Amino acid sequence: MGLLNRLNEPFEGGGIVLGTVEDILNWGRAKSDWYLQFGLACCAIEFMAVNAPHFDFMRFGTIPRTSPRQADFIIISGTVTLKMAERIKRLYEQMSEPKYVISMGSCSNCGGPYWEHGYHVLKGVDRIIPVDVYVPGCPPRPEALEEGMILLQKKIRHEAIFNKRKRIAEEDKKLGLNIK
Amino acid sequence: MQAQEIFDKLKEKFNDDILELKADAPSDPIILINGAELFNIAQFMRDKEELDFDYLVDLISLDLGDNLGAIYIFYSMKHKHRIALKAIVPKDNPILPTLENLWRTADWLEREAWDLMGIKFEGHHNLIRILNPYDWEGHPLRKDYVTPEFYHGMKVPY
Amino acid sequence: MGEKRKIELDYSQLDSERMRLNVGPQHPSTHGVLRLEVELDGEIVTDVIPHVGYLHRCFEKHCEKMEYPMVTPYIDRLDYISSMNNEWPFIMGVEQMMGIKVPEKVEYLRVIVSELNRIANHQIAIATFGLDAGAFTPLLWLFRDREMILAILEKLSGGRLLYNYFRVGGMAADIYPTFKEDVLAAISQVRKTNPEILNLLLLNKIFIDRTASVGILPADVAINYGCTGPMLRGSGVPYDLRRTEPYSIYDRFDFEVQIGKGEVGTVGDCWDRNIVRYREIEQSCNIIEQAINQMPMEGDVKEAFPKKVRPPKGEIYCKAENPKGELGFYIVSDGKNNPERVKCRSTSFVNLSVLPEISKGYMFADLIMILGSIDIVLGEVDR
Amino acid sequence: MEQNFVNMLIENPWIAALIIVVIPLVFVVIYALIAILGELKIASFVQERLGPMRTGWKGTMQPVAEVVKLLQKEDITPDAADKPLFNLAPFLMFAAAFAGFAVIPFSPYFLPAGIELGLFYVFAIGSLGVIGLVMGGWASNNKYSLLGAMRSVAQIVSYEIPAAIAILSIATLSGSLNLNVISDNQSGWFWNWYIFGGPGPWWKILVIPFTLGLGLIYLISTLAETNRTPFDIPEGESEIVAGYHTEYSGMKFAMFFFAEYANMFIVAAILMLLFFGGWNSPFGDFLNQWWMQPVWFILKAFFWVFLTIWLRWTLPRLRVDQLMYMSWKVLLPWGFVCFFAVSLFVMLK
Repeated sequence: MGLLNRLNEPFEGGGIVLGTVEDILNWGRAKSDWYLQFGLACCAIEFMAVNAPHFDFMRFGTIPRTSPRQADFIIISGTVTLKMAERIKRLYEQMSEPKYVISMGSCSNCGGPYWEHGYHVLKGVDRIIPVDVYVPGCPPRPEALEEGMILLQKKIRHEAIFNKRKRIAEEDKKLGLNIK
Repeated sequence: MQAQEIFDKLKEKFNDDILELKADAPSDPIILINGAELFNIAQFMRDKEELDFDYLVDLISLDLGDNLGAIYIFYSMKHKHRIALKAIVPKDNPILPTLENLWRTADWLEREAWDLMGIKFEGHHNLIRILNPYDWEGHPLRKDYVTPEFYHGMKVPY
Repeated sequence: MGEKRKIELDYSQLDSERMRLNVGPQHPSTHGVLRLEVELDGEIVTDVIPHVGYLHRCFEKHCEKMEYPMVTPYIDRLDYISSMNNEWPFIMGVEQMMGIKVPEKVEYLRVIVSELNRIANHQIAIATFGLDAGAFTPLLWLFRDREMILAILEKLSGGRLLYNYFRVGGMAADIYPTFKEDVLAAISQVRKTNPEILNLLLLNKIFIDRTASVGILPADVAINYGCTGPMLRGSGVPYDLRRTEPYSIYDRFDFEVQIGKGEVGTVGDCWDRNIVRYREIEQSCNIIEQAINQMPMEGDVKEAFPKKVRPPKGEIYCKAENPKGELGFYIVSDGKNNPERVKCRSTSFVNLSVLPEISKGYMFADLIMILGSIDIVLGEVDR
Repeated sequence: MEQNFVNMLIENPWIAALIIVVIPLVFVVIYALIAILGELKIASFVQERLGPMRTGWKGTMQPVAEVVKLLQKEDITPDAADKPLFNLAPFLMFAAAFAGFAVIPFSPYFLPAGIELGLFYVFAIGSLGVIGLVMGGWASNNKYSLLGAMRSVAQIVSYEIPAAIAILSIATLSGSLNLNVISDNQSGWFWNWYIFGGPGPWWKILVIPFTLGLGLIYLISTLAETNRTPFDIPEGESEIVAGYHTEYSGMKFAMFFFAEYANMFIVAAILMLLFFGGWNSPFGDFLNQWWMQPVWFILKAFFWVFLTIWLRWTLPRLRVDQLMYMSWKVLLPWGFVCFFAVSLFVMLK
């Protein structure tokens, strides 16, 4: 993560100063979220409607980017088929850290109405990429997606950037896990 | 032109290859034909002045148990009449002549029928899968199709 | 480019090379997850190979496994921009097989919701086409106008995008008290904002330069490829199922079938296809206005519901005029609760197959415009 | 006149020079933030939306958040990319854009480098940016980037010629290549601006149509040179994804972003200096004090920036061949006509 890797070392074990820096960095990441302009299926139409004047996604500071390199999060808006799954994984890998995923709609949450007989449908996008926020609905209303966005911003605001590994290790120790 | 008249016209020309006309309402009138002669019949239907079927509406593939079926729906923009042809082929050797040289729309429709039902169209220039991935196995719309467990390491069933 | 290699000047190697470009599945203007393999000679398109199937959701398999009323939600998800129009041919086919005559009110209600949805669909079609041309603002303006129609359909059915509103023998819910006023208000709003789009986008000089005489589709090629809807009408063939083979009660309404006339370029170019869509919005307003005035406000929409949806043995092909063209369902019933086979004659799938034919020899930027003018929805292409 | 207020205040020439360099840099950063916010807000206004609302008061802190975010983004260099060129390209482009500020007179008392060939220099250095752009497009090893870079070369090289003719006409009219002198020539009321024929006898009315035309030609050319709609073909989103910066992320992308906005200001400044009186007040001596002159200058330049943003959210995009047609068959011949008319006027005057 570019700058962060360099910051990691000298700030080891920092106190209040570190907290503030972390706050500012998190604030920037939460408030300026660029999403990948990418639609899959029915939900993509609602996703476009969210951008439209009535709902105005840009209020949250989101800007569409067409290149995955410049995007901060991707909205999986619709059914993920097996043919498409590998491409989505590739897109996710192409995005630059820190990156987030919103799974929009039942189809990408769990397969939706295609869960039983869909021989060509991936039952949940979380089988190939990690998901941060799940938005239920088929398709979710624009308000639901906006709530998903707010939740994602909350999540980003409370992220631990520095000493991430250390904290995770401490948590693991508490839980009695021994993961290297 | 009514279905009966079209049937008579075809019967006149192709005699034994035109099997029967099914026209019991509410079903649509369907002419059963011999699959091997499909190309000639279709060409006649397209080029004959009184028939002039210039628009291939759809190609429907069916799984009839031991056999596979293909239904072609034709429409004439000029005479505004519609008719369906049905050809039946055995499941172990499902071969029909291609119509892509008569109606270009048959290109994709036949690829779809091959992909989903496994009917081979002889003479098609590029008979590859269209909806499923190119390395997919089996023809999903057949009644005896079994969904695979894994595809490229991804679990398929829920 | 990456590895270091010695560059040797050999003039025989200086011949130009064709570039194979992969457009999609993630690309801003493939309208979903279409993938195009484009061969470019500089900027000129020499070959296009569409690869579809990235949204193949096994619709026909689901139809075989589901009971008849359970199929409608899946039909909604085919062409997800015009769900109301999609449901109609399937429901109509089942009704014809079972011999159900639906009440007058239901027929009118079906016409009204379908035409409303047709307006919404054409608005999206023009909007995304404008986006392909680089105009972002018309997209948002049209989405703004569309919300009013969605509000009506939502009040009727409960869904914003996918309605599941048609039932065999009637509708899922009756109209609400202010339905007529709402519809009339929506029409007058559409009539008011439509010319804005005409002036902002369709009659813009740059837009005309981009679209006139681009992607010309002659009428005979269009018929041979099975194109229908605005694609075919843009080429000057007045083929509209609402007029040529009137289903339901379309013979009662007075409207004009719009065809492309080549006003700014050649008949059958991208601009023609879009002006046909634009004018169909106006015609849909006329139809809705007539229908809402003739519609009986009393009566039960669930009157003709059958006890059990179980059509007799038979096969039927039932079609209707979708905003994109002729949408048909071939339903094979063997007298059970489930259909034996449902084949969807999907409009976008057939319309898309003409793309390689009409886009060769144009520039890459034109290819995007031609693709936009076809107005595909990948849910329907891949099913 | 050729004095810098910094030189007057600080005696040590080295420190003064440093301050003179830093002032435009700070200005570029602040201006870019304002322009980004303006872009978002104007777009939202045109599209009947609100735009960013949740970052600071009415979203005013949005650009700051963008910068904070872009600083932390992962810096990806694709494996197949030509790494030295890939890393150099954004800096070259920004350097080219920033170097242009050396000769921009914000006021008669602040001129970073008062060279006589200012106009020539800014035009030459402006062309350097395209090398960064091509470098980025080529080094990315991405076909979309390559297409975008190739398009932009063709575009920028073509449009430099009409722009050069417009500049040449004004140089003829003013008899100088020093931007400060050109600006000084237009002092007085707004009819002394070169867009209205410059100061001259009453029959200069005859030349006004031609100078107006030159202004229009320069405006269109600069729109193309800064890759703004309707000439945003090098990064036309619906066609070639993001054009030459498809593969760039994080800080390097931010550099491209800043360079684009800095370029916009440079061409706006040149337009104002050549045609709209530079740092002069439009109303004679009214509000023409030394402290108002930079304000006038920046206000005028911002108006042009506003205009380009407005155009961007209104017009569709041209096609490559139409773009070339516009340059070679419309702007260039008319540019020559105007140039000859202006030359004739200068000879007769």
